[in-house]
Amino acid sequence: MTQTLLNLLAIAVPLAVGFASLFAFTTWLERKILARIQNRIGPNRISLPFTRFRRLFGLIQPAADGLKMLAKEDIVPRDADKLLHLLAPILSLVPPMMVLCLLPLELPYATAGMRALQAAALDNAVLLFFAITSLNTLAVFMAGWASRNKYSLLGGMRAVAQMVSYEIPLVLSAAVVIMAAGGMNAQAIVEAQRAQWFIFTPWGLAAFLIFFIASLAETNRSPFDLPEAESEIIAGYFTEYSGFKFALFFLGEYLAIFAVSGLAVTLFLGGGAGPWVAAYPALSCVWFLAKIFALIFVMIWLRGTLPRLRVDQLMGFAWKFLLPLSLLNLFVAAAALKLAKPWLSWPVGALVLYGAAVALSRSHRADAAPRTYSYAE
Amino acid sequence: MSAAAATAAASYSLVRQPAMETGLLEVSMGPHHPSTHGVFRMDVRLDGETVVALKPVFGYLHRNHEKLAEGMSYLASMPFTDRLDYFNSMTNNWAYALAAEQLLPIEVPERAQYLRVIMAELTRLVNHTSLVGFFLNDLGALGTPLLYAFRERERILDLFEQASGARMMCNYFRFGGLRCDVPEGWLARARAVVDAFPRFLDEFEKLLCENEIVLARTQRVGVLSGAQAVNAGITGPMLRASGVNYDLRKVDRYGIYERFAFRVPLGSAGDCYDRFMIRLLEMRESLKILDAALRDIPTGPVMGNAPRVFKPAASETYGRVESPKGELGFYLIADGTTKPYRYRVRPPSFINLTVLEDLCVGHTIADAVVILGSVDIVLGEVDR
Amino acid sequence: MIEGVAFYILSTVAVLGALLAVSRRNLVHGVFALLLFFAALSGLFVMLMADYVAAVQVLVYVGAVGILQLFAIMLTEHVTGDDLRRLGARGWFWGLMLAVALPVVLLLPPLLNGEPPVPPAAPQSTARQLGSQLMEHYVVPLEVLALLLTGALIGAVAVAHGPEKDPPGKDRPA
Amino acid sequence: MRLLGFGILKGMAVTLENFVRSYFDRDRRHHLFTKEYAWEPGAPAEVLPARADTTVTAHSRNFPILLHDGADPMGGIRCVACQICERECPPQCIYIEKDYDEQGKYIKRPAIFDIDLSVCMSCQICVEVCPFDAIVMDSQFELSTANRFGGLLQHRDQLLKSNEYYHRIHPEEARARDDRMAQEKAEKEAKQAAADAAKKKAAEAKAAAEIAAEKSKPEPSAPTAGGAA
Repeated sequence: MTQTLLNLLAIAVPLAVGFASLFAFTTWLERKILARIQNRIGPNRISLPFTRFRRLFGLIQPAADGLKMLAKEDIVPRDADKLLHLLAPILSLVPPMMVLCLLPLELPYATAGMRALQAAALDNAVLLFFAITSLNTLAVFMAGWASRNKYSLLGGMRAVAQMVSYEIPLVLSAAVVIMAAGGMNAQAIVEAQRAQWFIFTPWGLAAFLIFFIASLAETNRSPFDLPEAESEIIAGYFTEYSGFKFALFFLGEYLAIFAVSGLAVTLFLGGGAGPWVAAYPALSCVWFLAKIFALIFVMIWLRGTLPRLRVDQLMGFAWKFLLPLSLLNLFVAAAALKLAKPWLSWPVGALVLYGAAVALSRSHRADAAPRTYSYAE
Repeated sequence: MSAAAATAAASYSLVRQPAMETGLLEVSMGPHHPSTHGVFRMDVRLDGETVVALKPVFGYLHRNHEKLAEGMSYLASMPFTDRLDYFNSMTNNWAYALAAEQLLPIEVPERAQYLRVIMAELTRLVNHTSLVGFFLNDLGALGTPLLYAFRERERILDLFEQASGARMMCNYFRFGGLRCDVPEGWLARARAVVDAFPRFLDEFEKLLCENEIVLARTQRVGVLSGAQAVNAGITGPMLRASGVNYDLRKVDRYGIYERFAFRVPLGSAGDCYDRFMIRLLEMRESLKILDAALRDIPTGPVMGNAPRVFKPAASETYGRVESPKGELGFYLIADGTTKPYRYRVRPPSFINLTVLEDLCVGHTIADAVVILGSVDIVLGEVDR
Repeated sequence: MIEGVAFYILSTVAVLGALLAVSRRNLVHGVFALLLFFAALSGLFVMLMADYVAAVQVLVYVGAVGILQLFAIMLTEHVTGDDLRRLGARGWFWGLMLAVALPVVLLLPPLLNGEPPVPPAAPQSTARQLGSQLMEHYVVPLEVLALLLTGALIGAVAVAHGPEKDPPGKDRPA
Repeated sequence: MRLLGFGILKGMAVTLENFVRSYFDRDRRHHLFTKEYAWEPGAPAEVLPARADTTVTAHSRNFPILLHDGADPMGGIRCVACQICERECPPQCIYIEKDYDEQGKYIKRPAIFDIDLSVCMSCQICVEVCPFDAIVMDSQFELSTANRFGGLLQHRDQLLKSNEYYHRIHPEEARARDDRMAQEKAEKEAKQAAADAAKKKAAEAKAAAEIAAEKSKPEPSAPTAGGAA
């Protein structure tokens, strides 16, 4: 009994510590990349106290932010629901933490016995992944409700509606991969992609794009960051949070980003596969994290470029564009796998999907096009 | 706590109407709201997400500019015109100088006329880049367009600092010309900035004009018809976006604008997208004027033979200029002394603001913020 | 040994959740307690080696049904339970009696005649087996169920839509 | 009609270009034009030398200062306390009191010359209206003090700066101003000289006239004429 407990600890603790420190690194990465996109330099002032190091490129900035969050006063509104107000940030943190251990991340030192918790044992890892991430919606609602603030409740309801309506395209696009790999076991999916990553098949690419867009909405990132829309009245569900609870929400959001992009890597980008993995098996963990950070770079890049969608456009986009497209993708993938003749099914599949996407986007705002202007002398 | 308040707090519930009906939500987007371009408040009544009624409330930045001017000499209120629309101090100065020169005719030398046109068009570039940056910021593009716009604005503000000594509060125009000539090498630097500007405009148009999210968020939002605009006295890019061809540089031909070949872009739908695009296209026209002006600016004095003490005869006049926000006019009544009897400013952004409610009703609160951004108000000018 | 400890923990959490769900005056707290109960239930499913059902339990009950109930509470009025209206609990005595009698009647016979039922050793991957069963043996009930649910969905939308609201532009009584 | 996404992709290409160019664009003109560590004295070399330590240029104007020629501040002070700037100042932030010597005669110097920096809006009108070029604009802006009222009221001695200092901060403007003053002085002297010459000529003409008058009269005493001229 103690051996299994030790195994569990040997897996869980490094994951928790590793990804929490990666969270700190990602906040720095995000501020630096956003700065470079906007012709600035980003944080570069913090230096280690009592040392001569002056130019540390701001790497100590996350530690400084964390310290600041700890020092900030933790204000709880007078008639807030004390218990739920405390529970919400914790509940927003637990599911992503739990889900991280489902990812097929071969820790370099993990022996066969210790990999019980990795995806190998759980044969429906993907389903459990979606089940646990749906708890996030609860945490958002609890935060919105417990703050007893009209705006945070409306912001919370908006965020819940957004997460619920983007969960369906997320699951459907994952279903395509499950169908192709023949099982929900993350390890089996990675094995199935040994010959060819799923992203390189037309229906795989479409599923990846839908999955990526839906995961953006699921974690309230870039074009879908409605809750923190400071330009509107509703300042989002974590208005009444300050101090370390606020930092917990951010930790939860970033871990959710790691989890969702980790799943995207497993489903579409061949998990830990990469060059020289055969020679050094420990390298697969590095490749896995590298791919996750590639996806995170794209997320930050989107955040630096795109304006925000309005609520009704956001919902319309989910229900009228992503959902039908992912359903169609399911059929196309089924047909392609059944026919199993790539030279025929690929071009046809690509054509059908592209045609459907154009038709759908044309049917909505056909007139939304850049205009030409007349001039008067 | 009075009993009424206790029961009210006790039976506090969000939803006042029975069952599915949600009550009207009174929201005041307060004076220090992040997206209201300064101290400006909108009392909005919401039915769910859509705006039912909207009452703009301003006056937080009222500094009694016009009454002050009655107690000071004509020249003394020139630095205060910088503070009207603090993005375009040069055009404010020019409007006041133009009005005063009609009171007491002073012949403005050629070089001063050219420099006035150059400064005015540079201010138009500054104003339109900042406006487009703020507009995109309201849409939610997290600072990137704004920082690109401010990168260009910095270059022009450096030019203003070298010419007049201050970046924003230039106080550079005088009755009959300019306070001092531009330092040598300034025209070359101005030429460099003007040549580099189209690169920025192309980058901006590539970044935003075909962006589907921008199209979806701004097209058919806050539509203002031409007749409605003329009725409300709207002037400037907002009026031209609704398709009405009215540009003071072409109508009044003040200064030496008739020597420059430039065109006036006109919108068709009069919605937020048109207002956004008109300003981008106007910047390209201003670049044409700047090219021509910088090419054939003569040498010579910059100050006409202004009298030692500016004491116009008893008369009244109204001088106006096409400022980046619209028709900025100064109505002066002189009573023969050195102080104006009456000093009135026609603020374009204040008058453009009057149609805000008609534009916003029926749209969602997120659109109301975008529409306010497209109207381009600066509170210094709205409140005076 | 670990299974025993886990079982007792999970069952106490489940019972506690259920009790809280019933007794809390604030309905939102009630719903969250119910969700706690569902989560504990899915833990029990995991112990029964039915991991697919456990995952579905979390996904369907905790994720969807819980959120649905919270939405419902948000849209109805005066149910946040803050005011002091309280249903008189008249029949609590008979309720208690029933609660005690039922387990006794159900559990007594097996306990008397021998060992407690041993959980069957479930086959390794339940998902594949369930999937094939659904698609081959139970395909007709599945389709009927699907139709029923869509019908219910469309009905709900029709009812909730209510009378065509007049355009928002017109001023409405506050 | 564009498929949903091409416009967005084009926009993302722009931001990617900015991101990449910020690392490789060495001329720092277009992309990464913010300077790193521009403030610390030991800033790295690639910070443009022209504005190494501060962002103030040779043209920026902040708060007025009084000028004095030569080394002794009170000796060479240009201000004669004519109070024109006190009258013309739009926000009325200058206060002047004339200086009198023991006998009560007004000597051309201000006893008190205060500028309230919290009121001054650096509009440079006082510099324009001053007939004696006694007041000019400084580009020093780090004048914050602890107490708001007394600290920001600058007295005459704090305001007095030497002409060399003026040449150092605003070389171009200082040179132009000195040339103009020198030219005016030259004109005044020329006018003065012309006036003297005219007076002298008038005196000679009068003297010549007297001589002529004596010649036309009978010649009672011819030898005295030479001595009088």
